[in-house]
Amino acid sequence: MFRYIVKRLIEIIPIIFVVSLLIFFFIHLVPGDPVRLAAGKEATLEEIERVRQELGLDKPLHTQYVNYMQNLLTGNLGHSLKTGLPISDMFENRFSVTMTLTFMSLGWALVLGLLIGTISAVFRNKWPDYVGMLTAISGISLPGFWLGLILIQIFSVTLGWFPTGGVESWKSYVLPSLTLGAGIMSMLARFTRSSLLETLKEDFIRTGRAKGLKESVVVRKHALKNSMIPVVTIAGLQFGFLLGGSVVVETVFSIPGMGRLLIDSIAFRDYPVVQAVILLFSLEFILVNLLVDILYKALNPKIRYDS
Amino acid sequence: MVMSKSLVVVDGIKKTFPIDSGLLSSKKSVKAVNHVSFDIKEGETFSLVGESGCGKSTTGRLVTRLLMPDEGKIWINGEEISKMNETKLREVRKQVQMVFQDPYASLNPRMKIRDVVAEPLLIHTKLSAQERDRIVAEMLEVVGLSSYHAEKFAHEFSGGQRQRIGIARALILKPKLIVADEPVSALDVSIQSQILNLLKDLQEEFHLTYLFISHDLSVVEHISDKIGVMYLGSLVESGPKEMIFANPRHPYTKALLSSVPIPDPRAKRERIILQGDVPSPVNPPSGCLFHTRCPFVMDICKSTPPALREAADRDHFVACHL
Amino acid sequence: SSGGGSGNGTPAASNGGTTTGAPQKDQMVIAVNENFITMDPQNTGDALSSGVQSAMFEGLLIYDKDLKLMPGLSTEYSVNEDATEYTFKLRQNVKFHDGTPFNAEGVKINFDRMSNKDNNLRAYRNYKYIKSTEVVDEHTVKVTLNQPFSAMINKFTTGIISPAALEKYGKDITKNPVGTGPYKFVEWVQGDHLTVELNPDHWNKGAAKVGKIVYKPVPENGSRVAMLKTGEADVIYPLPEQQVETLNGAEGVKVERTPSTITRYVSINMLKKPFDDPRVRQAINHAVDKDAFIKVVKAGYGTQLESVMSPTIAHYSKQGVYEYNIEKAKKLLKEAGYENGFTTDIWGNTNSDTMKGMQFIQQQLKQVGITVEVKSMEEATLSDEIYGIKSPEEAKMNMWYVSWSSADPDNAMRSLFSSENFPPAGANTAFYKNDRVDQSIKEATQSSDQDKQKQLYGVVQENVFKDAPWIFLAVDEILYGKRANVNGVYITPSGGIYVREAAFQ
Amino acid sequence: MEVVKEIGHSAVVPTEKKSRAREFWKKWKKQKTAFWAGFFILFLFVIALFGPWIAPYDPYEPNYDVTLQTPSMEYWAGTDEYGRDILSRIIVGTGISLGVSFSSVLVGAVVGTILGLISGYYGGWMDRLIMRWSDVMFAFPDLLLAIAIVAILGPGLTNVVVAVAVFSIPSFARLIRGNTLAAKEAVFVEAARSMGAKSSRIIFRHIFPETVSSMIVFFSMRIGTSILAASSLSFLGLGAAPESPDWGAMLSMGRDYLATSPHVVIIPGIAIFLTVLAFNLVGDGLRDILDPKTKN
Amino acid sequence: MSENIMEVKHLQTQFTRDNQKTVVLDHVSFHIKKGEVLGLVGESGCGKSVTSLSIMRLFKDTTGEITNGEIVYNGTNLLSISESDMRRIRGKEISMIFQEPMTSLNPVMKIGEQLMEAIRLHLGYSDQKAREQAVSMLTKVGIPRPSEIMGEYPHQLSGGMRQRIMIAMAMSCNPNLLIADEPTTALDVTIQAQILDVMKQLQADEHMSMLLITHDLGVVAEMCNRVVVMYAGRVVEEASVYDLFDEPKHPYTKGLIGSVPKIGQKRARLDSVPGNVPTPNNMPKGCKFAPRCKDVMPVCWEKEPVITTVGEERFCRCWLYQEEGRDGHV
Ligand SMILES: Nc1ncnc2c1ncn2[C@@H]1O[C@H](COP(=O)(O)OP(=O)(O)OP(=O)(O)O)[C@@H](O)[C@H]1O
Ligand SMILES: Nc1ncnc2c1ncn2[C@@H]1O[C@H](COP(=O)(O)OP(=O)(O)OP(=O)(O)O)[C@@H](O)[C@H]1O
Ligand SMILES: [Mg+2]
Ligand SMILES: [Mg+2]
Repeated sequence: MFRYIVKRLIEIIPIIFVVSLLIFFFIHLVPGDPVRLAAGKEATLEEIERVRQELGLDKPLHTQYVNYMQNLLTGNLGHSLKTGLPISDMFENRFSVTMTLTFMSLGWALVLGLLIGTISAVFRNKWPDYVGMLTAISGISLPGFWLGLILIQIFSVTLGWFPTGGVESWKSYVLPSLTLGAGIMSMLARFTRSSLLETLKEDFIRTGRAKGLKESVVVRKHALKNSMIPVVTIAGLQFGFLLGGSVVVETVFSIPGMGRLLIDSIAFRDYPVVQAVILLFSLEFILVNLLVDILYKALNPKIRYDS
Repeated sequence: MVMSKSLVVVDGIKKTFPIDSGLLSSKKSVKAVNHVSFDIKEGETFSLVGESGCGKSTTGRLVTRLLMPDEGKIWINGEEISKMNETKLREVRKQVQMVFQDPYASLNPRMKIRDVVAEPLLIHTKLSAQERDRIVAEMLEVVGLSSYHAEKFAHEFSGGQRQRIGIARALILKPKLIVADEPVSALDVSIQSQILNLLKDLQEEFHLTYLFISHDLSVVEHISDKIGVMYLGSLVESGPKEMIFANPRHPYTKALLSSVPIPDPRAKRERIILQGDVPSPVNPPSGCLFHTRCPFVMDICKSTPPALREAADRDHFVACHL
Repeated sequence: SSGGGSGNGTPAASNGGTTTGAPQKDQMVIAVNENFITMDPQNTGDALSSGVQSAMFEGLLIYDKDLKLMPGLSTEYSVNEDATEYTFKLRQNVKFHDGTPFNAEGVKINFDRMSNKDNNLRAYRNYKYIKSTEVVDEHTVKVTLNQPFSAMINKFTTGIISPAALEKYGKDITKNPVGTGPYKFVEWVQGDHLTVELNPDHWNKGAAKVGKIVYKPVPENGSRVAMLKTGEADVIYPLPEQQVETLNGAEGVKVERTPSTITRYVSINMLKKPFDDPRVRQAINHAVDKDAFIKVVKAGYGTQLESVMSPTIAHYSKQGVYEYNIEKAKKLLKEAGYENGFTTDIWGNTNSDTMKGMQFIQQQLKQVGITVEVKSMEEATLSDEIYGIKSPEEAKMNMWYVSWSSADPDNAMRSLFSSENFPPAGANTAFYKNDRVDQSIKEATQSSDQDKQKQLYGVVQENVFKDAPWIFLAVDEILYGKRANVNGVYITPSGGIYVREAAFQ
Repeated sequence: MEVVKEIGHSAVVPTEKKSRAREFWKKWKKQKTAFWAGFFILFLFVIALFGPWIAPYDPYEPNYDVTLQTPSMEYWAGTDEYGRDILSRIIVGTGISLGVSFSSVLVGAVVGTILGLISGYYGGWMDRLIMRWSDVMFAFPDLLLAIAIVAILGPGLTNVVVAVAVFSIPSFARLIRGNTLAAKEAVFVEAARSMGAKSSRIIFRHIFPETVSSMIVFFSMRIGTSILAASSLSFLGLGAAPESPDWGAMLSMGRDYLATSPHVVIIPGIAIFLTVLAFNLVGDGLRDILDPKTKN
Repeated sequence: MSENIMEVKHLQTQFTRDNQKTVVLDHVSFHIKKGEVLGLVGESGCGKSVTSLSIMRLFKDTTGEITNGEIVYNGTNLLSISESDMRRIRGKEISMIFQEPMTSLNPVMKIGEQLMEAIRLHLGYSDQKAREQAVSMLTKVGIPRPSEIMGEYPHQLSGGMRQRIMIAMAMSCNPNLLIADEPTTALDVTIQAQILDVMKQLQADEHMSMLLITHDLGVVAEMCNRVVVMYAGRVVEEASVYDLFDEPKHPYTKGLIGSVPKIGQKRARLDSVPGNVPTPNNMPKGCKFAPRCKDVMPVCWEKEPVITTVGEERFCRCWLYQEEGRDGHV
């Protein structure tokens, strides 16, 4: 397994290299001129040219790429075109905020998703199942801003339990993580349900019952862990998405996270920031995938660490 | 039976599967098949017997080149196939068809039986749809089904019928060799006998050659001409059926024979109950592979692997120090 | 060098005396809709950043809450006749937040910074006219321009930065603002909030009373409103028109409205057929119901645009409206040879307000047989399409739904209607060219005589309005909400956040 | 023939020859919820086709006198900010929303499935390439991709289908790859190989059908996502014209009215919800039917 | 009748498929004496497993339900007690070994935990004591290194080991009755021999009653005292093991015995029962075996025979042994 992990980690290096190349040329192909945006509507042509030179955007693309890579290899992510601030400064706070939000969302999505999924499976085709699945499907089809604003209306404005946004304390994270987790919760609930239904058909469940175990024990101790294996894959994938931050939730709850940073930077064609963010996301994605594979194997003693 | 030339010649084939097990452990491998040789004459039935995991199926899959041997050579109808490329192999596969242990699993559950049986025709011939249907109908008759079964799906059949379908599919290209990997193990006794009879009849009718894989000695006795007994990837005894049954030489063969439950409550006999389980093929024992369970184990067995040598009778080979 | 408790007055200490009643609130939260970009007032392009900066920085002159110029770091000034020499008497006994005394030398350092093109500052655009800045004495500076520029006086509102801090931080001044304003910088957490605290040594001590102000970007309209309701925010700006209704009658909340400097219009490409015909442009103007526009798109908040700029701007001259008259519009189209209308398109950004406005135009023009395709484009792409052209003839744009905000008449007119400002060189996106207008603008720039300016700018407004390079739509209203106990905080017509008198009741 | 005689036929097997479609229909009718959900989707398709004739009002015609009316006898679903009838807009918008989301998910599913099949079946460098590519795609912001697509392909409904499909491809590829890895091990796949079948035949005839049921489930889940995605693209100038009554766009444009005239948002929300629900139920039903084990 | 530990009377069990009820067991009656091994044989799908599941009432998550009959265990009708009472009997008084050793163990739970679970539940032992009991059970069923195996997962074990674990699990609370549903079908001959040996040993030691379900007549011959033959959901013959092999009565039993290939018995062709077991939806009207029967008579197609006494403790359901209208239970 150790070898497996090392192998996967080594694999990341060329991937990141290719990714950086891809991103670099891709975003320069996208229309929009950061210089124009930086200089403003009233800028004269001369002014624009000066800014272009200052930002180094007048050089040929491959030269820019070489410079960029040189900086990257020395651990320098560069400066934002828009604010002039070092990108690492801009990440600092946002990254931890996004992390916190991610873990909270995933946490409750897991808890509720598993709960709903389990109840649905156990009471298959009875009303708790219908209620559970309706909830799940609502979670998929409700747009995030809507859910977010409704939660704010209920829990902040009317009840005054939680702040409307910000990142001051754990309380600030409650509503956003609920909103962000809703979709994942739904996915997990649906997958848990179908996976559990499969598991409940397995022979060893009957063995458990034949031992005289209570149904609740059979479900909890025998069925659930087995059903988790496919659920983990889904959770992992979603985890990757969460780490990318969610623009909608960050917007609604005024959270300074990675998602908004990315969107704002794209809008401004803030190339260095966009590159850095995507690179970070790719890395996260790859690491999460690795983590999932490891977790997957940990959950399932049958899996061997080959291939 | 007219003895003729060898259709299949297997010479010293080996197959190792790599596995990487456990935390931080080094690479390991399973010697699934270890230096196995035999030959099958045209029109003959050669059976491989042995416990689960001893490498029977792997041998079968090597002969059909579903797997590529690590070492050794295989000739089919005079052609060396062990290193052949896929395109040429497809030609050979016209001659070699397989029947699988689990008839349900080997039939695509989403295809109609007509399409299942016709698939080899689709792959290897350019017949028209009507032609194909006609041949399929004929073949289904041959195996004791009727053409109206063609419209159904595998799950609508009983186990015995499914196995007939598998056999029909294997026969449809009129192959020379059929590799039957435990074709009756999953079936009930009464159905099993139907299939065994069918296989025998078909062999006569189409002059087929069988490589028959089974762990049930009573079945093997019924159908084979020659038998090979495998243990942990190696052939430990082989020879004509009569000799093996009348005069088993290897202690493992003896144990195998005595383990078969006899459907007669009055039959009293000395059972050789082997101790322990089959050793893991990942860590095979040193010396004779069987020494860990052998009731007649000697010191030499623990250190030196016995070679396969001709026993007293002609054509009867055994690998044992005894 | 003055004594007096230097900078150790914590917010808690400042309300030490009052022990009775409810705890005195000493922190004010102002929620705005976007992130601030920079805290370098000399390199700022967006209204919001400068709105926040106005708490910390002051120029030689400052705008009051109604956009009138008033003395800031200078107490008086004089201009020569042809607007090439400006002399300022500086305020005395002023210190920057870092303790550096404010004097003429400091002003010169700031002006030199801005007028040096190598520094690449936004302010260079205005300060490039400066030929030299002279320190006349400790408290007097004289600025000489290289050409007459009457609007220059408005540009002296740019914030003055502590020369010591400039020395110390260099480019990083954007993160470490040090000015002379009533509030001084505390912290800026990227993307989350920016905090300032009361400057106890301010020259106008006592006007502002709130100990701390926190500026927070809250991009979602609904969330800003919710924050005001829950009291998490004391002031929110902007207040979306559609949400005003939910606040009317809400307890402890006040809605404030002010006319803004923002004009809303559709810029028409006059170089392209059929818009090269003034009758077509006038017809379009007649075909659009501006009252309905304000009602539908602006939820009733706003006034009709009766000139080329907002009435809050100096030298405004009211021109009236193109009356909503379908028949007249049709007649004009017929005269121009477009009896059966034509097909064209309208561009705009992806804001939902813009989308709404564009659809409204589409609906209105349909009545006179003009088929308009609405094309919304992501801002940067749009900017590329409009300004990224090589020559005016290349422009693909037909109509552009847009708005413009300016603080002075020069900016409101020269940028938009002077023919030297055709894209890609400037923002005259209608490609409007009228020699009289060009001439009047030029003359107005070169005279410091207010009456003359008024007359010249009046000519410009009259001509442009008649030539109709735009569909004249509306002047926005500034809407903001505050808690009832908030005093002395205003949003200026140009969107600045005026906190110089901030206090809680 | 002797063999045949001995075995004989069991005289009890029914002789009716079923056509696939009839068989399917028979099973489909038994899936009660899925049946009705399917009926609903059919209904939606009918509306999509005949919407303009059914709608009580012209969905594009503004009436500034009746803006933002709550549902009433006259306007069953109320009116929007231009005084357009929301019900008529929902009806006419069905075609756009359903058409775009359905076809884009379909394209995504087809391409993703092919990639997933190749990746899972061949393994090795091909697998790695495709999977790492999908990692990058996952990490790549949709917005940037969308802007690029607008720039490269220009606006238009077809291109919005392409764009949304592009977002769906990696997920499908992942999913199908997983299924392929499992299906590849099936004995009938080995059987096909032993018969001499080419890879293409094995992939499409044997492995692909095994992946269909989970594809269907995922498909039904993506429908909602893509309705919303398509509308956000129309904001970027891709896809449906802003005035067209696309459900997702109605929902997003109504955002500002959530507090004052919630019906502007709720009604398209309900339309999307019901559609997603119906697709999910149909997906579940189809999966049950396509699973050969639940036959009988 | 107190020497009978269990009496199954007129058991009827049905499944619902596509809203259609299918009777899978029809009037199944037999008894198990204390300390005996009763064999239950028949072709695949004839209802052997359903019989065992009916006894244990393990139809949760299936459409199966018992619609008629009694299952009297030590004087109590198991069909009339509550689910929680039934739970106390399951695993403690009546245990079960399932057909599939490969899938009947929880793949993600350690062997030890799976064993101790029931011991703790039914015997109320502490962890420590439960562990000791589990280890001693493993030793009894001949598992080498029992305490190490406790910490392993099922996939690490061979099929034979797993089936021994299943046996150990079933025996761990000293049940009075063990139901073994084809315990060796999935295993190799040599391993099968080992397992049968272990079971025989344990059965004799604990004086336990056993219901052994199999389709392997060899196993029956070796293990059982008495045999019940089932066909298509019905009991068709019941006899002591000697009688059954010496002189099978029912044509189906005869065919079954004849179709087994026997070592040393040279036959060109095997006898075989032609045709297939009818599916529950296509049951012939009269005798269910009629379509496959060599000795079929016109009456067989018309009316189903009842089960009648054909000797001492021998029953058979066939028109060959009864005249129409003669008594017997259905
Ligand atoms: N693809 C594979 N990868 C790794 N190991 C394998 C593979 N196929 C077979 N083996 C191993 O090779 C050995 C021989 O397997 P094989 O299937 O040939 O046995 P068998 O005699 O056919 O057994 P059975 O009676 O259970 O079918 C076993 O230990 C098995 O685990
Ligand atoms: N869960 C179920 N749902 C529907 N039908 C079932 C179910 N379980 C068993 N049956 C049906 O009941 C009948 C008897 O099945 P049973 O499993 O008892 O056979 P068996 O004699 O044990 O066969 P085998 O030897 O294959 O184990 C069969 O027709 C089977 O299809
Ligand atoms: Mg095998
Ligand atoms: Mg069974």
